[in-house]
Amino acid sequence: MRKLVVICVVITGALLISGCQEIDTEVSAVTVMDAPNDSGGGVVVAWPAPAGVKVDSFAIERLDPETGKYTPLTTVKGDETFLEDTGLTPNADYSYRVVANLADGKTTAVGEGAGRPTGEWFNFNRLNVLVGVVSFVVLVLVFISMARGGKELFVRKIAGLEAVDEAIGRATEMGKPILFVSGLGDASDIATIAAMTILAKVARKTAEYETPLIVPCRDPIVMMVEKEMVREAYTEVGRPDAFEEDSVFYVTDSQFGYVAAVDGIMLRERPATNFYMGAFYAESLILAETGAQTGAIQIAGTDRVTQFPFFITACDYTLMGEELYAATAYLGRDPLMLGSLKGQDWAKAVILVILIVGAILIALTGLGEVDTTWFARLFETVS
Amino acid sequence: MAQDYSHVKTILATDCGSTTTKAILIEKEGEEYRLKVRGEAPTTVEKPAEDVTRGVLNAVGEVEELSGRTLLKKVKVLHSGKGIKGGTDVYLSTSSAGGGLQMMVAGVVKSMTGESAQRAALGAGAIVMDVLASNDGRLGHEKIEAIRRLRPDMILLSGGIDGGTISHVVELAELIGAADPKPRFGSGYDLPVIYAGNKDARGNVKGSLEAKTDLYVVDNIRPVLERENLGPARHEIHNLFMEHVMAQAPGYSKLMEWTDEPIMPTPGAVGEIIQTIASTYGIEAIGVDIGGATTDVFSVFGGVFNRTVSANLGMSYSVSNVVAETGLPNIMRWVPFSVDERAIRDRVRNKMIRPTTIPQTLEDLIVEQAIAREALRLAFEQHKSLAVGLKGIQQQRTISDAFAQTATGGTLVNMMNLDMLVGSGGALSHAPRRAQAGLMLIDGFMPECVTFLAVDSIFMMPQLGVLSKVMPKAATQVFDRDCLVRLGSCVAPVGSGKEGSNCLHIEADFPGLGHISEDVKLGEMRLLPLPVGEKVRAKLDPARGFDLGAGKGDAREVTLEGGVVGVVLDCRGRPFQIPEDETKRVNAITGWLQNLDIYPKVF
Amino acid sequence: MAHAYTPGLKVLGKTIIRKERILPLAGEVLVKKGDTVKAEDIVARTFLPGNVETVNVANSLGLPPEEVPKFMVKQEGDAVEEGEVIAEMKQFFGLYSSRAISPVKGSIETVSSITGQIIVREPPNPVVMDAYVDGKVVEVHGKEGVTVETTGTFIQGIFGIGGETQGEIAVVTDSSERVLADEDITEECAGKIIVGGSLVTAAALKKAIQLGVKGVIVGGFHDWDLKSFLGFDLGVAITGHENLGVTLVITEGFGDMAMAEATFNLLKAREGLQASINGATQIRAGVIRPEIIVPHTEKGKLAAGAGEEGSNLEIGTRVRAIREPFFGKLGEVTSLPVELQILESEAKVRVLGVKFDDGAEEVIPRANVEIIEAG
Amino acid sequence: MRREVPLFICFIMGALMAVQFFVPHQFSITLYQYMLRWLIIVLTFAMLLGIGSLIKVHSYKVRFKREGWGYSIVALIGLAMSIVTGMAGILGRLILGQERMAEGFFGDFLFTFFNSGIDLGSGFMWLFSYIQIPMQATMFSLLAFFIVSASFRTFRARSLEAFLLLIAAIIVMLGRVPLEGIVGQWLPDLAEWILEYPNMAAKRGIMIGVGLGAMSMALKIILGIERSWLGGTE
Repeated sequence: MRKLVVICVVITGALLISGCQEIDTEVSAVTVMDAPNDSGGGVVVAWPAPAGVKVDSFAIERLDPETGKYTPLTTVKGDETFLEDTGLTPNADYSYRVVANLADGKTTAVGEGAGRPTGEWFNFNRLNVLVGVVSFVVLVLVFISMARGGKELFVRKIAGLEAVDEAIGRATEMGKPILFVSGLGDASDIATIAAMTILAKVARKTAEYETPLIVPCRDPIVMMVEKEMVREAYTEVGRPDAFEEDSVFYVTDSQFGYVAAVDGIMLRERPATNFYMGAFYAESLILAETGAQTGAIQIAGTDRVTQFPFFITACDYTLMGEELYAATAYLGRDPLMLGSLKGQDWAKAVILVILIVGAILIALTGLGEVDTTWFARLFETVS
Repeated sequence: MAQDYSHVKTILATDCGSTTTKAILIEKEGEEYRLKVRGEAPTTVEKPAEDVTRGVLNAVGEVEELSGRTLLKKVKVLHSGKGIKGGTDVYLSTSSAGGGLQMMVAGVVKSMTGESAQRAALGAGAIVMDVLASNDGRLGHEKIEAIRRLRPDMILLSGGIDGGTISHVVELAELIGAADPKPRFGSGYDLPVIYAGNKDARGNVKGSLEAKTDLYVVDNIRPVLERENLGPARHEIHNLFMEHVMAQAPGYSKLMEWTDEPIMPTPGAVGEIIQTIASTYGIEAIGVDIGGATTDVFSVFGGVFNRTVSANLGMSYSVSNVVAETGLPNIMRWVPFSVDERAIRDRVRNKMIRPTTIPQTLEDLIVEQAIAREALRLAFEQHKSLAVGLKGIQQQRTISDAFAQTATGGTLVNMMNLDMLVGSGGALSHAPRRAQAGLMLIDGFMPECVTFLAVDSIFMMPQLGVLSKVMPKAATQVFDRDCLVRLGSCVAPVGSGKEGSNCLHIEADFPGLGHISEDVKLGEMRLLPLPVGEKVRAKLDPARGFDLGAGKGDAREVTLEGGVVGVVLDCRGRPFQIPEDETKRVNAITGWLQNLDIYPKVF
Repeated sequence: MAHAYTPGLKVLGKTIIRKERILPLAGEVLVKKGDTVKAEDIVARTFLPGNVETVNVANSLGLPPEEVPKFMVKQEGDAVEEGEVIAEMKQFFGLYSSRAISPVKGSIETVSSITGQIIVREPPNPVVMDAYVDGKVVEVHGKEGVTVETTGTFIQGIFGIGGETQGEIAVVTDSSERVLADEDITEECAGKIIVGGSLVTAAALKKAIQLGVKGVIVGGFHDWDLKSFLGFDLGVAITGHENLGVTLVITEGFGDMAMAEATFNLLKAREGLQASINGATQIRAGVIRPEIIVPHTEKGKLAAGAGEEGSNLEIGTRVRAIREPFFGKLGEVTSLPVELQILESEAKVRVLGVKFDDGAEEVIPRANVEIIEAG
Repeated sequence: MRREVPLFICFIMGALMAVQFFVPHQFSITLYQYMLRWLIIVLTFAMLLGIGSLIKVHSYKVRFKREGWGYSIVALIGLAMSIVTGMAGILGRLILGQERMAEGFFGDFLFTFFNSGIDLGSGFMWLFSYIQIPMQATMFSLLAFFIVSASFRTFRARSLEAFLLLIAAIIVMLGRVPLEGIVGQWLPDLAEWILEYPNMAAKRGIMIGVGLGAMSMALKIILGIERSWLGGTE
């Protein structure tokens, strides 16, 4: 664990140092510098404002290596002193010429300059993100190692997860299947992955209860992963024979086609328990409301804020936002997982403090007392 | 039940326990029924006598001797009638001899129909040896192995709501069939199996079990998940208990002929009296019977009756198990002095292998009562986990639930609402001082707000229970006048706070004490003497953060009832926490013991 | 409360002992009434139905349960081998087939079209019943077993662990008060039942197992050692099924307590004889105490048979205190007051006066003594 | 071993993608695009498996006449038609070439139908435009009815919080209706304010939680703490 932290710190440091190398600048009226924090397709062309004259606009020209002539690139307003040119080939030389169009209609050359765009290995605009991520990771790892050390961590109860057993039990007693919808996201959506981890837990239970499980999928990759997970879950509880190959199946990737299929399953098979976990869009209410009308116990969980109201009104239990991600930790009661929850809580506390400080600073700025833009800049990300 | 009991003047009732048979004689005095005398004799189910009636005759013989009323004719209980001198108008009996009624129950989901089946069997007075369920984590052959090994007296099979799962129930039936179980007593008859599950599966269950067992089909105990229907199954259990289990036990066929009503399993009868009391007075009540091998807890909350039996928590045969389950430190925390752990372990074991011995020294008594506290606590924990609402119910959500979503199946036991706590069994009824019984009840159950404590003087609740089935009024009268030993009210504010801060202010006019207006600190216990039958209106003002039923910090006026102990003010806070520091702990306990005058000596 | 004392444990030098040897299930009795049997002789045997395994054919073939019977290769009652195909379904015109195989060798017990499961039952397990003691068959109980009778020494212990075993008695401590330590156990003890004094240590017990000692009989044992020895905290006193390699019988109780002189001397007198011991204990309804049976034909008065009612408490009766503070002490009853007395614990009970062997006279509750029945 | 390999791949890829975010260099961009191409290839194969699964499930239903097997026939026919029309278009182009054979209906319609692959006007697109799109629209429009029925059932205030929620909901709803003429501008303004401030604040709170949750989830997966995606927890 400690090693990992050290490695993180070292990497961060290395990146910082590598980023500090100054790019070759030419001593000339017009400087052409490599644009920082990019893939090597941009340069920054900068020029001094000519003294004593009023400039209407600057015309920037780039040397065409084939013809050996300057071709106009663009024109910028007279009060600007630099331009970022992008879309260049990395590590090639480029020359620029800047011509000032004066207010009186005359033009005057400002100067020429050359430079070479290179790709950087670290995006300094994302340094704050890195710092945030690294601190968060360290926080989580610390709590995980604490949990591993056997420290008891209190975690509040989530009714929706407490109810999972009960919901599966209900289906079992009623002789009805359980429907698990892992959302409409694809395998690269973190919410879908969270849903899959919940499915693994649910499948273990359905294997124990010997209750049929129906998992209609919208994404074939998700289907493949989920099928393996469910199979594994059945094997693990010693019931590989109870696993039904076709319980996890593909439906369609059409959003409403999928909804129609799932609604059809609900109306025909009358599952006693419906799980909706993962990413959902406009179809959430159609699914949940149909489920409610068939009398099923419904447990939903999504990180899509706009779908919360629909699930809350139509489902028995709803996991909101992060609760979805926390679910496996709760269901598994694995100390490592619980440790990560604690880490999240602390991160939230930190963010809360930052928000409060920010709010105070903004209020102070409003009073015109202090300049607080430095604080805002800490959290800015330039793209 | 068709008999008319309105002219009954004499009632004889016996309870055949596993070690002693107890007989009581109740007579009508004017308009009231009162206990006349009682007698007891060792139970004679086992070798060498092997006839339960010999013990009954001995016990009744003692009653006869003491009351001077002829109750026996040769070797038979004498019923009164024309031209007969003496005799009894009614003779009733309960029995738990031979280990009582031992059942196995099966349901589809352990926490749903499995739990309902368990409640049905427990409520009927059975000991549930095992709960089979589709999801109990055991594989088929392990379940079969369990059925074979345990050899229950009967099996209650349930599962599935009406119209629900068939395959799970049939699978269980197939497993029971494959186990081909044999009953515990006697051979040559098939094991009774009661089927109380999905009505659609009846045909299939019959197909699997009819040939191999003695199958009885009754209404589903869980027709829908939202409702339990335990009556028919319980009734059938009673019938079968009589017809099969009892009929096989030595001497019972004779005893069954003597009694006017069917013999009930002892715990079932105790359940009856608790229910009768709760409904007569409209109160929430808990009863506990701590025995040598088992501890039974009965509760009535919101009109719902629940019984649990902790088969391995008791004060003699099971005493080692209490220690094993709770751990020695948990027991020693109640003891105001330190004892060598190894010595204690050996001592407890010796109690187990020689269960009939009694504590001679005070230290011995204190340790034994500490074990009793833990036995009570553990039994109550088990009770709380089974006395729960139904699980698996669909919730009707409204926007109100956006803030808090509650789960179903919470415990029904709400200590805040508990009105009466009745204890019985050797450890409580025979405690040298009544205050000891009172404190054991308080420590074991941690009553909240205002709770009235009592003990059963001579363990006659079983007899009264079977009586309450036919003459509820007579049963309540005797219970009230002769059975209960009133200990007094216990006041316990709920909440926690800083050590040494104020917890409760009480203001009342106590006869003998005059007007009192006192503050009680957190962590303190006090006793206000108030004789039996006296009632006092008191203004109780809990400190901030403490609740006495009116809300946190809100004052309340209540009626406190006296008893042989008096009114106990328990300001140790709820949830109760014992100081971790050794000196503090000993000081705290010594304080409580002194204030309540529990033991003759101070440690 | 006329019987409020423990009816002591039997320590009988010579008595008639009858042991019922009953099969768990009716089977075959191999001896006749009147036969003389040795302890290890098999007197009866039977077959217990085998274990069952379930196979979910419906799921492994991807079939609805009601279709299962159609695809069964083996039918109810058929014998199957482990790994044998019991059901098969051809798919895609026979190109490819799904199969269900039997997990065990046995026979098909049921094929269910409701659950889609089939139950395979393993072959029956033979169970045999030996005579346990050297003696004579005096009764045959139909097909269920026999009663074996013998004459010999019969001693009941208070607690034991481990099941039935036989071996030669070897007394390894010189007095009933000495602790049986591991150095007392030598190679010579292998296969024997060794008798110690007041206590057996956990180390000694481990050594005994190592050397192949069949049984250990001592006065006491520490609960702490019991826990480490069993590997768990024994909750309810029902023992006899432990498979630890040795049978332990303790005669007095938990803790360091001298074996009753009479018991020790009796065992010493029987040294070298074959004994049958059983550690099974059940302290509940239907009490079972561990026992030591040493069949012998030595002359002596025949004591009342085992299992018959014992004597009563009288002045002069030898008793042992069985609870603190005098635990383990032996003495004679000197008085039996009728009226109840108050103890230090404030309990009001019937008591008796006792003069202990060390000369001390005490008054203790009647419930806290047991009669020593010797004969 | 069976578990270590996927865990290792997962760690490498996860870490790589995380680092990629901070590295603007051309190399990392190329790598990223390379990965995306892999994804497409995997997806294509997965799609085949998906279709296989679809066929298997529905043919099982038809074979054993399970409840609603008629729908399965429809599903299978639909699938077959999509494949046939899509393939026919591509094959048609290959066989018929780009030349139009005849004028009029047979010429125009059939030519386009069979010869334009899955482009506009092809048979495949015809199925898509005239069957799938309207059906999807139908499903979507059900939403309106479901909103009504859900609101009807759940808009009951049983506590103070619920009451406030209900009031807020009513204000926002009315604020969205063009009623300025009748009640004045304050209602839409109030609705806007509710959405902009309290609502946004709550939403952001949740979003922060979501973000952290997602991050720790990703971290756990990358580090192999969360393994249930592998199946099982051990």
